[in-house]
Amino acid sequence: MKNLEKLLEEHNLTREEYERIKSILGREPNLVELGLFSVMWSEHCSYKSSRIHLKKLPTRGKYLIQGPGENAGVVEAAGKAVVFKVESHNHPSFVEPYQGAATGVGGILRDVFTMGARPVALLDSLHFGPLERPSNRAIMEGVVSGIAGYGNPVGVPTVGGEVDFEEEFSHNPLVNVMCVGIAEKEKIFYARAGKPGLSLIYAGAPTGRDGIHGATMASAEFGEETEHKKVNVQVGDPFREKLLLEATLEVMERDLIVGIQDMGAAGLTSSSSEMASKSGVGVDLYLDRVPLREEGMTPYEILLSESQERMLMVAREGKEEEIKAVFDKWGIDAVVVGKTTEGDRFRAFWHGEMVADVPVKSLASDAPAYERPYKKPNPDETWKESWTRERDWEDALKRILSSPHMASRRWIYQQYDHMVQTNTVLLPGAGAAVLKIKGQKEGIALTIDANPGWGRANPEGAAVLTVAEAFRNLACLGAEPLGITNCLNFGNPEKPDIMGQFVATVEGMKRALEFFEVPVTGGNVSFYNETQGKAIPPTVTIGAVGLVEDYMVIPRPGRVEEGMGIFLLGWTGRDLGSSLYLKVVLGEEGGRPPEINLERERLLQRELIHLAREGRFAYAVDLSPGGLLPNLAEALFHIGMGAELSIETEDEEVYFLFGESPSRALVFASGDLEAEVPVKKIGLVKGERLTAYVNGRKKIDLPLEELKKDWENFFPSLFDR
Amino acid sequence: MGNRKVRFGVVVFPGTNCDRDTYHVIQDVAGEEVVYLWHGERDLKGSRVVVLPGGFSYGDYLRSGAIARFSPIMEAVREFAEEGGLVLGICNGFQILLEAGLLPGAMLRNRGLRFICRFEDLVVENDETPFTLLYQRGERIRMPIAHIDGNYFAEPRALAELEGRRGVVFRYLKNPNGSLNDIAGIINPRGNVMGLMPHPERASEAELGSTDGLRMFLSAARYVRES
Amino acid sequence: MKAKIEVFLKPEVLDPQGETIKRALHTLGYETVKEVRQGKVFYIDLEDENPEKVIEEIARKVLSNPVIEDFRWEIEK
Amino acid sequence: MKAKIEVFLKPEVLDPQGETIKRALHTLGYETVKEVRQGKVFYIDLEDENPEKVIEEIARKVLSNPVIEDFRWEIEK
Ligand SMILES: Nc1ncnc2c1ncn2[C@@H]1O[C@H](COP(=O)(O)OP(=O)(O)O)[C@@H](O)[C@H]1O
Ligand SMILES: [Mg+2]
Repeated sequence: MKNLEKLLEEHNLTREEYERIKSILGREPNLVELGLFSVMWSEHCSYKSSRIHLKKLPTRGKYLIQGPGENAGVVEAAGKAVVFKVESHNHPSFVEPYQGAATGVGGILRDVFTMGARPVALLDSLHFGPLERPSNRAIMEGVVSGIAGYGNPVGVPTVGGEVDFEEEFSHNPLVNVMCVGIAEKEKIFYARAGKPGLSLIYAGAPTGRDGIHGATMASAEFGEETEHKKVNVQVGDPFREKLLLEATLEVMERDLIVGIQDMGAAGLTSSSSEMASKSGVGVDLYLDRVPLREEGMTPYEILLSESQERMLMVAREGKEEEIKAVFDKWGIDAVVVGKTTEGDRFRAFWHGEMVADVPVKSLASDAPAYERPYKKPNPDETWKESWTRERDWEDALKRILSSPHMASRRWIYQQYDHMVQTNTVLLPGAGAAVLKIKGQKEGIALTIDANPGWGRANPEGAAVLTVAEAFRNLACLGAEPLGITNCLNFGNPEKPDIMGQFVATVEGMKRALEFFEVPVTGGNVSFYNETQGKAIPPTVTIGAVGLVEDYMVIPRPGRVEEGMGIFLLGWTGRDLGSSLYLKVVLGEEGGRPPEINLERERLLQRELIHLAREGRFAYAVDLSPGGLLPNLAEALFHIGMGAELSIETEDEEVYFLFGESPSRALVFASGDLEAEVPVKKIGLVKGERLTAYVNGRKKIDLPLEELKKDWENFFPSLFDR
Repeated sequence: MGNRKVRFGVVVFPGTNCDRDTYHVIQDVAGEEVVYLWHGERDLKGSRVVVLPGGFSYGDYLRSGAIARFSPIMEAVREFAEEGGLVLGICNGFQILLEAGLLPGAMLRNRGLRFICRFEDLVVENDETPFTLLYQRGERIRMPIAHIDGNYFAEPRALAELEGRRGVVFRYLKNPNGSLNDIAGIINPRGNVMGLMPHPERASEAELGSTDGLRMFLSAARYVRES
Repeated sequence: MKAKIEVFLKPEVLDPQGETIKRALHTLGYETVKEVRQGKVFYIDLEDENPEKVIEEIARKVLSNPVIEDFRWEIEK
Repeated sequence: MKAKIEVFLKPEVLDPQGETIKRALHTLGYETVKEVRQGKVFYIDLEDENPEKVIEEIARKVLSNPVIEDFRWEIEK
């Protein structure tokens, strides 16, 4: 072999890993085999740094049907299976924002429909660098139009998401996409190969040289030579995806296949070896039969290509022709490219000649697992007296509302078709999304949340807060959480500090989920979000699915009437650290994030769910981030009426107006409201102005329209001049 | 003809994505009969109203609706239209009717170049078509749009002809996309082929925010029943 | 042989894409740009005895919409 | 003066549009078509003392995406 050092470096394998490969094979690997191990043992595919920690997460729950380990997780709702998962496409979106985001959507859709579910919703969590810089604007514009350019044609509504901005994302933007699908409970499909002797059918786009080593690219830092890796950009074809989706659901409907897996990272290699490994069989692949897009492709390239819009299925005995006929009807190529075998070998042939021969399990399940050294971060405990000084609250309110962190996201979501499939009962704009399930009384509520600002200050606390926030968003709609999926975005895990952030985050998530008794059903880890040594803040993205008992009576802004009371539920503490107020008004980063008392949080959420289901309030909103005043103003924009507030507080005013204490919600209701948590009536819905008296003195008096204009225009004025 | 159900046909092209929504509304909300019509066939299966639903036929590659116009089913639709059959094109279906020459004009990219999905207010301009019998002229209705190529264009003479014969059926109250004369929907001279960019099937159930679109399906059904 | 077909909007048809690009170019300081119009170009490989006829037909019937577009084509070799 | 810039996908990059058009042409009976690739063309009017430089720059920096596209340009008169 030519210069081994160089070869290993190119394949992102360590010397020890190479030795391990040699001892598995009992010989030196050939180049093709080295390629196989390189992708399958990459961080992206093998979770080698994260595996031992992820195992700690709770994966049991009363609604759980399928936990982590399959293409997507599954919970039960309204007698149906809800299949969902979130995945990152961070690196590709930095290299080519439009295609990176588009193919991210394509990939997560396939993860859901491979399980036999029809995708019914997409959500996305996006993090970019500050928009003052044109390069960041270009990335954001590309990502948003890429999501639209893929999701819209496929006909899956993008019903929600979140977007925020921090300096560190300038070179490592985050694009986390979540997909939710619905299947019949008894018709879920898994990545299984059945038994020996079955045909492997390749369906979808022909294979090109796309994204060879995409998985390894996602497993390394960006450095000087990122430039040449750019050739790996993949172009998405949403039209083909739509056809692939319909054809795949049809072969499932007709019960023609045993198992199926999409060809995502590490393409043909991972899909075939993973299915075989789960069923304890071997696999033979005839690479010369794989449909190709480019001339002169080698076995190495065919095995590692990450071309989009491809599926690998294991046919039921004798059903090959019927399967092909279904795909043919939809205009999709389908060919037999291999078969399952007795034994445990993964073998690939090229015109009859064997080009790779390794144990299946060595690729799929025996990748090394590392217990990387870690050093847990010290939480930021900063707290300053100066923060609490009284200021011009009107000015603070205006600045927060028109800041990129809080301004209306309409410019984004109106580029997404969020109504196709006619299930979207609660449109984007006013909190979590609600979808109806046709033919049922029940619906599902969906939300995705992340807060890198908290993560930077205290990763463990951030994980707890983010889980609580996601569930609170659901509770405001009367929805009980059924399960979560998550995406963990970090820097280089080989650095003990970063690994420490990761461990802390997982522990926080575990603590919160165990407390709420809600399982993780799957997720994704994205490491190496680091450029020239500078890492992103640890960012945990939580995607949650909740059950709505009756979608006809959900709280919504349209139900609020003039004269209704505005009630604050919950506990207000002294939580200003890492808040929007600090960041936007005082220009200070960091500070001790809010403290959360999980018992109180649970009480609040129970009350919200109970009151919502009883129809006791018209609308409710969660207060973080931004705090009470900005979130109230935003709620009023959706309601279309003003309010008169009268607030009494013994503490410094800023805590009440802009503090970000969790375990609180604002509720709009008529009459009196009684609850098992502290309730304070703070005002009335009224007129066209927002006025607020604090301890008897008028502090805010603004026409709602004026506030709304700046909130609405922030993104259009940046992008649509 | 009593209360016999009217059969609608919903055409499915590769890339159509509102077929199931349209089918659902016709069957479960309007209570009529409905069948799918496959693009590769020529049989309209006895449909009395043919609907070309929204979506991205052939990915909207080349131009929106440009490739779908060559489908075998479109030959049947053309003949059906020539015999006076009712044809309704929604969004991508409208674009296909334009490309096929069954309606005049063409679609350009939206003025802002972006896809727009949101509710729009429309004015009903013509309540004498088979599709708008149940609306009132001048009535304001709300329906969602969801498109990137909805900027209607026709050359001046064609536009004058269209306006002259009251061929504009719906106009936007606030033009979202640059359409000439705020046009949102038009009908052919014979009055049996209509196309519109807004989605009536997304405005047919109260929980989705509007029921203003439902009357379009009900109106077509009534027209067929009474003719 | 290789053919190239260009499809472009008729002069009287407003071109929203070209307009936007022009404005962007002005913002970037390219103020000497007076007008931008965007079109499509198709590069076609074909093996045909009568390429002129085929290409003309494809351009006219399939690739362009006569209501808004014109086209031109050439055969490269 | 008038300039024309063509922007096209690099040969190794997938072109779903071209692919779909090719399939449609085959269905319509144009089976002698072996490949279709779609690109963009920009017609630019400008008055500049150094048009070559400006056009090259616009093509490279604004109109094409170097990650997946190449371009060529010409000045017509
Ligand atoms: N990237 C995005 N994609 C789609 N919808 C988004 C996106 N960002 C925000 N939204 C939607 O905009 C609304 C407001 O966003 P945001 O203020 O981040 O949410 P929240 O209501 O949780 O404070 C929500 O309905 C959200 O789903
Ligand atoms: Mg997968």
